[in-house]
Amino acid sequence: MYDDLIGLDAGTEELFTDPDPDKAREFFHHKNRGLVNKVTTIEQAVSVHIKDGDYIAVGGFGHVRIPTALLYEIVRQKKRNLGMAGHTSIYDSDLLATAGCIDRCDISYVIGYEIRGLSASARRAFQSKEIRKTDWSNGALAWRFAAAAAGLSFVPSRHMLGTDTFKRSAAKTVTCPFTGKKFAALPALYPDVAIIHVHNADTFGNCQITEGILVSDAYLARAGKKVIVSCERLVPHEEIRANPQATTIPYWCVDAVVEVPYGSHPGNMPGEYWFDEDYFKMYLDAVKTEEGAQKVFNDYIYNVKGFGEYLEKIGGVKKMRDLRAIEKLIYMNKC
Amino acid sequence: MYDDLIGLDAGTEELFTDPDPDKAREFFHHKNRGLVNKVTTIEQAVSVHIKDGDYIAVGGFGHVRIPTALLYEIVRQKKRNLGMAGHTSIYDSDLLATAGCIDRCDISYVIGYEIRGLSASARRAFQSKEIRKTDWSNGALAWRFAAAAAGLSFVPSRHMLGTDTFKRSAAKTVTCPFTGKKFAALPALYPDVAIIHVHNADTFGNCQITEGILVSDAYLARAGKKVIVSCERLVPHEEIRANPQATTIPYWCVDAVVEVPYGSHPGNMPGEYWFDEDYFKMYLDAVKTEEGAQKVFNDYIYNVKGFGEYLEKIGGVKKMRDLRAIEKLIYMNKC
Amino acid sequence: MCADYNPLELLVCIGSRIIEDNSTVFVGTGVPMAATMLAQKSHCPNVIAIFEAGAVAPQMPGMPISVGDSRTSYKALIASSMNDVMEACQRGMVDYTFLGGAQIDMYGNLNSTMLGGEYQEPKVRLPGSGGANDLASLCWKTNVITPMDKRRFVEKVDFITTPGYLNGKGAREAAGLPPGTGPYKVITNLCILGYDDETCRMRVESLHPGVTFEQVQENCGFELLKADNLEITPPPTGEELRILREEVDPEGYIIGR
Amino acid sequence: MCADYNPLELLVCIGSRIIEDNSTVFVGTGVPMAATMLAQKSHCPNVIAIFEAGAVAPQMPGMPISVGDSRTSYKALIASSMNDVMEACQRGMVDYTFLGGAQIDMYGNLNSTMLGGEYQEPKVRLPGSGGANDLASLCWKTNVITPMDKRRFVEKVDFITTPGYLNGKGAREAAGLPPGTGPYKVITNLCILGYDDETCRMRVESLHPGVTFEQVQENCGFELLKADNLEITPPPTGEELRILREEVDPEGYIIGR
Repeated sequence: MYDDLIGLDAGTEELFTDPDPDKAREFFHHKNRGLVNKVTTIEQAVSVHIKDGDYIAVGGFGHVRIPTALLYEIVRQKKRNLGMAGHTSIYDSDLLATAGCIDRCDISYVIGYEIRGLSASARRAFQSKEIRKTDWSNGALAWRFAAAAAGLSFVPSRHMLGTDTFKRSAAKTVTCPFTGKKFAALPALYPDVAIIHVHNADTFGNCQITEGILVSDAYLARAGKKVIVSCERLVPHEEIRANPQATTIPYWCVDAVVEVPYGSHPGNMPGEYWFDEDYFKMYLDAVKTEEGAQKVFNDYIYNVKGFGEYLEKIGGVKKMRDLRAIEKLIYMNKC
Repeated sequence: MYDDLIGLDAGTEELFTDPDPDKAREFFHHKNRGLVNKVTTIEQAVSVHIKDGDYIAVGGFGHVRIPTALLYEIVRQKKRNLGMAGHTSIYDSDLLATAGCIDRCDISYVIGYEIRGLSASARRAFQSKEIRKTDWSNGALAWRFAAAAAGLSFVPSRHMLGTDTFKRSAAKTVTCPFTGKKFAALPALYPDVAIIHVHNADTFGNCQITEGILVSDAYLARAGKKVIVSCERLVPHEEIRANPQATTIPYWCVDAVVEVPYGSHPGNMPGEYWFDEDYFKMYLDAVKTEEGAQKVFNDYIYNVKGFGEYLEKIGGVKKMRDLRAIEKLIYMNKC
Repeated sequence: MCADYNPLELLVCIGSRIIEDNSTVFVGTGVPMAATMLAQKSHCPNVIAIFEAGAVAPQMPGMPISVGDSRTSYKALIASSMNDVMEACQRGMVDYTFLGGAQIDMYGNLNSTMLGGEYQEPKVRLPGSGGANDLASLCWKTNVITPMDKRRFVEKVDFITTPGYLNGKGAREAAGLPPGTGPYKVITNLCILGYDDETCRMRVESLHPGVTFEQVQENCGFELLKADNLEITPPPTGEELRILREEVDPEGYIIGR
Repeated sequence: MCADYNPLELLVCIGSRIIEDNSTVFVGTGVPMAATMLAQKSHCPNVIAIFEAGAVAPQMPGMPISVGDSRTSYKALIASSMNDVMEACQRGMVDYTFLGGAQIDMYGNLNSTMLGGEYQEPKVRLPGSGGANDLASLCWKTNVITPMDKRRFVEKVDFITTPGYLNGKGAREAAGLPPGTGPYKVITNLCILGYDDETCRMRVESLHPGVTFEQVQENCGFELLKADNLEITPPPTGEELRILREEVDPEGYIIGR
């Protein structure tokens, strides 16, 4: 039983991105280093920088500090045949899979909503052959981004071995030249476009994530050939320079900056606003049927002009004020 | 010419530390995870945690944010046969080499004092066979610490190849299983003891480096089997918890904490005090001869009772106030 | 007082007792999180909870909904990255992890990826590994908390998402996983299970009050071993249940009240 | 105005002119730092200076003494780690670096490790690579700034600390270094040198005012090539010298005034 897994030297599934560090270097060689104004609109950021067929990766933690406004715009612009890193992925991959934007996915976590259960529409999408799948672990994708950020084509690691997760990955193995020990070898993941939501950015794209965890975003921002950042607020350049230790993403990684207050709703934005549990409940109920999914996408994405109108729809500033109060523990009596 | 270097598959020199990640794991398995008070004295920190023969690594940048008080104590306690990572190393390796504490060194930068020139005593020491040498680059040692911090035995990298630096290292090569490309393979470096100076620490050893650059200290603290931290000031535990993003070194890495105000003198402590250029000039002049070196070590280390007396000797609080003024640009009229 | 409790409360209370003070525990979503919070508020004030998105040892003001949300880094000791905490696991700094899964076999292998059908077109697609494969590969001791029934405890899992002992003693090491790691306990609504040292097969170690070995075996899809000294699990105490209901999960996210 | 200047001032001024605005420049200690600061205060207000200890693009309030001191992160865009900035180089994000060395050969190979004797007991031990090997391996274009004399410009370096073109075209790639990288210019007190595309050998491209090719060759331990269009280097301008002396290095750390 399981004997075939224990000695396996390479996964059997597709590697969706090219790990060649020299091709990536050539791209980065010509990436603009100028301190230029990169502020643009949500519409332009998505239409200019994301092409059908691109492989994208999303910062944050699936429903925490996610670039919702950019995700909605990708859906609204009906991008097709995107590849995606399903890394710690929740509402982000659900949106893109349900809307038919992606046709391939490196999965470490999709469909699930942590303690809320599962998304039926994401499950339908990922059960279909329409999305080509390759499986990994969260650590594997985190390290694949780090390998790319370091300008490498692979890094060794010590997990996945012996399992179907390894078999259904595109990992290989490598022998340590010092100890003779066997390691998993993870291919560097250079996404075509990374989209990341942050607290503060300046107009050049220097970003500071001022509260909460970073997940793998420091690496992802460096791994991405292009990076689109949405931010809760633009801050003066001088504010970045006043605290350079807090800069998570340097401007030279970034191609476009959009200012989107509440841009992570219905997700949690650490220090700013808590999850909108009412919205998630409504959404997860709605997408149980295909018709329901169509309706909720129509109501909240296709038939609204942009993120501003969406925010009005979900309850506007009053709603966001309530979610801020929960986040800030202002109305909680148990802390 | 140089043909032998271009195809070289392995360096020829000695690997001073064991890169086996399972031996390191076994050590870390039994490392105390308790939130216990680790505050001790300089004397105790060095006598309890550093044994003759240990391999040590020093945080900071050779003359920036270095744990001078711990270094002086190592000299004063006449530790012998230490191994050392000569990574971005300046006053730190000079002290230990000149005093005869080390008998082997992974070198990336020693002897030099950047724009101040060289230390004659460090040069004498490193020219001698008494110190066994293996050469690397700064990046190589930085990545070797990162490999250890990640619990690996090696990482690939793309430098050193083709040079005598590679030949005189203990690096090997590895072929990428995805691209077939040749990389240098750097062995993980797990020091027996890392000594690091920080701005703020709590009594458990949670450390925040509040200004300036980190060099490789986040990795070094994780790579070190034992870690001794000196800090400018102890801060309440709650102050660490108030800003967990600023924690560079979590307590579980740390074995001992000593509070040493001005503990990096004559080095620069970012945000606190500038280099003591008078001291460095005096020191570098003195060590030109062996007699001069003996005298300056007697005067400032062997014949003073501890770091407090040393501070009085170099000018006390008034001197440190002057160095703070330079650091803070208070007397400078050109900024 | 013989408290009344539901199966989830039982799981959380029993799960919390395995945790030792001053140990490092990598915490997953749901029941494990509740168990860790309960432990912290009862016998383990200094348990170090680690969350895969990057937070360590928070003083959580309420039940997190996500292992990456802001409650996991509230007054934490360090709020860093997934890479950093996964590397701490790989370095050997993390003692325990608590996982779940749709299927588990006698060697503790877990499936949270798919049920039935072909890989590219499964009957049921599940979330995938998340951090589970990493944690079960790299932490020292892997615990599973899960309700017990024949659909879940199966002879052969459809997909090994997360390694248990694979196919027996020495298999993890042969595959390349770090030595000395592996499954430790399985906490169910019926019993606590461990693993036989020689065969690495699952074995019942403690029966919950009123449960017989035969009942357990009936609810399990493979043959169970029985520990020599089969114990009776002490039931949740009133104090455990009070803390769980009032302080850990007052909204009933996990325990469903 | 024909300004009076010393050889170090000449090196700094000429060196600063190679720098392009909006390019990324990895800056070493000493003359390269002064050249970068001069560039920033003259024709390259937005040059991005990167320092190996982890700082990027500071607004330096004075001449740093160290590439890791607090002036390098003063009002910087990011103050991170050596690992981060070295990885930026390895990823292909860094355009230029400026290095020095005790010896250099016709292929631009640099020695800063040792002179004479055996490796374990050299006649003269030097500091070693520092970041030089990393930068010359990983940045796109490597510049050297150094005074020129026969002891420094040698047929064969005693130790290749830092790769130039090794032994000619294709050798870097054969060794495994990233393609498209390598030596670019050598700035000396006598001339500016580049490299012949075919042979990868050093070639004089511009003579400083009053210097002949023969003089340059006399001060060099190997045979130099000569560019077809040998130029005359414009001397430092009064404005360059003023900025250098008054704003960049008023204490004379580098230019020795």
